[in-house]
Amino acid sequence: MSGPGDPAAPRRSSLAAALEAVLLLADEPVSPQVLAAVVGASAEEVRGACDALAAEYESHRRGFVLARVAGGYRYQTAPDQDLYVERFVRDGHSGRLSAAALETLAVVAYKQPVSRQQVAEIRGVNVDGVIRTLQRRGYIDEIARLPGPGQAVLYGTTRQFLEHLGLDSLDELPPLEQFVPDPDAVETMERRLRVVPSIDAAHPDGPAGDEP
Amino acid sequence: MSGPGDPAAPRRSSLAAALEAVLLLADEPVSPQVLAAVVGASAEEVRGACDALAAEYESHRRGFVLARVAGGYRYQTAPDQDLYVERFVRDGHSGRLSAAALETLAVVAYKQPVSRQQVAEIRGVNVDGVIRTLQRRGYIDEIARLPGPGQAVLYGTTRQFLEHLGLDSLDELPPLEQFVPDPDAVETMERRLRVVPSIDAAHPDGPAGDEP
Amino acid sequence: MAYQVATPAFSGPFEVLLQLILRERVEIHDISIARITDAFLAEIEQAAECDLETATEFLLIAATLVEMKAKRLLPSESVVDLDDELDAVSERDLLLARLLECNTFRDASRTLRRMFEDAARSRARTVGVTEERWLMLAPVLLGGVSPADVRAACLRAAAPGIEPRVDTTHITPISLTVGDAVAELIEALSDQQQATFRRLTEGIDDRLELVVRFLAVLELVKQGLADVQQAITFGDIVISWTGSDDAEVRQAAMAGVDVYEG
Repeated sequence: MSGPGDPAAPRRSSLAAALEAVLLLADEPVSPQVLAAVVGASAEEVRGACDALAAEYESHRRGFVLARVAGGYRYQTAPDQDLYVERFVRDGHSGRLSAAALETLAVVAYKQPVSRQQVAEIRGVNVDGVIRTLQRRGYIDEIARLPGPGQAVLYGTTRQFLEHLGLDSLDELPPLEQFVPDPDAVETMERRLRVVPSIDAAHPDGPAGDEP
Repeated sequence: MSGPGDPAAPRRSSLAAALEAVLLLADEPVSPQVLAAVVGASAEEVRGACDALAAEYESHRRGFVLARVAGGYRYQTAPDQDLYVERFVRDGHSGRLSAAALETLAVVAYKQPVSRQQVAEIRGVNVDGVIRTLQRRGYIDEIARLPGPGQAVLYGTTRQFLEHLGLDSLDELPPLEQFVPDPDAVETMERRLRVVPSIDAAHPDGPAGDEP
Repeated sequence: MAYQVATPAFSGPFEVLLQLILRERVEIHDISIARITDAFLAEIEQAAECDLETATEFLLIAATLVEMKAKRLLPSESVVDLDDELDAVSERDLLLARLLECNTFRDASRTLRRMFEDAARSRARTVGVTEERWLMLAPVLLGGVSPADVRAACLRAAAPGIEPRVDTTHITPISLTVGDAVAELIEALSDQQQATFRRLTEGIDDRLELVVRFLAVLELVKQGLADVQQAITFGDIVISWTGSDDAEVRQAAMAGVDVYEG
């Protein structure tokens, strides 16, 4: 699986290989700036290398393309493979929630009502796309709005979410603490789950506790 | 742009492209059978095409590899890009298993299906906590129950265990015999445990300097 | 970033006995019982999770050893009770068998560790479907997900170490664990064979970092990989590499230095 390839193989730039590796794991478009910081090149070089890679994939008619989306790059399936991809997804072989998406859903389930901002704080990443998908698929919905300017939307889980999990009510979700291994970890997690104070103030009866 | 790719580039089979597209969306190893059903080829053809793709990626030193793991194929990052990948993901990989947990895991892996009691006898300590940790980590799971009263749980390793070790199947575990101490070591241990007082006189109460 | 407390790996009474027999190269009846007891007690004290059962196991083994030793010390009668002798032999065989088994799985686990580490260098793409058009097509996004999975996902989302956004302004960050430091030292020492502590820590002025490295030196000594000499009080500490240059042996040594996981 590892190892140096056949020595006669054409020299590919190591920059290209590094970008391929990083982009393979990215679950959202990665900007040239982020890529540049990760691989230790300039954003300019990254852009050049990505565009070269994209052109290479296309000219070799690979099943994937390197697409430029929302200011970043990400792997997508090649449009001419739609037939197979659709079959694969429809048959339920893929299209389950990614671990990352499930985490977002879980945080909403336990911390509701919760704002997008709060979920992002806990997860440590931008969750806009995932929230949109979860909402469109009917697992979560807007259940309230924060008072004050901006009126951030607060999300909660839906009846359909409960049905899919075979639950009667949210009370049946297994309590978080019961399964937690040791006091240290509990404390750390508690701290991490604690909603940032500034938001707390704006939202006194909010999702600070552990109750689902 | 013709890319720095292979000299015999353009003619790639459409099967290869279909597999690339489908595998890009897979979130776990996909078996040749499933792939075959999706792309409309035989499992044999799929295996051949996947192995060819894997060889091609490797010889071109791409940043990703197509690995055969837990009975299926999946995309992984090339091991030599781990530096950049590490920098990019920074996930919870750091939670190394303790030596005790790892030894328990080894016992379960080689002796499965095995009860907690059996593992404890081999390890010489209570293993309840460690078993729980391993189960929580998803490396082992209940795979059967002993008949009779009490119905002790029998544990075995999971698919995730294979995935984390990068193994296609349990058959790929190095044979246990390989780790059995060699006869010399056995003899040494044996001698050191000897109680028969036959050479007592020749051996007053001092450190045994002549041992190998 | 995260604090990791390195504690000695607690791996059972057989392991301790095995260490005594193999590493210290002594015959069982040549070890003073006091030494065995000390070693066991030390091990028990260091053990993070020592319960009654474990302590009992230790006691049992210690008692067996005492008995074996006692038999050995007694003047040998011309008439030996055959039953007694058989008992002694089978006791020893049992102990030997268990030690062999312990040794076997210990070695196997080290290989597993290496396999885990090798495999971890290559990460799987688990992104799944990212394009919304495909996600909307999927029949059930929650297929096979149980309430317990949701709980686990929530804990994972909040678990330490997953992302570096914890507010750590109130604590002094340690960029290096003892485990890291040991790895670093092994690298440096096996290369230079001998070095002073001062030189090994050149350019480091953070006290915690120094302490971490000093602990790492002690850990190496404990693992039998290094010798330490200090000619005069407050003088330079000279560290000599006594370990093997074989990478495998070094890795095995690393496996002994462990970060305890709850």
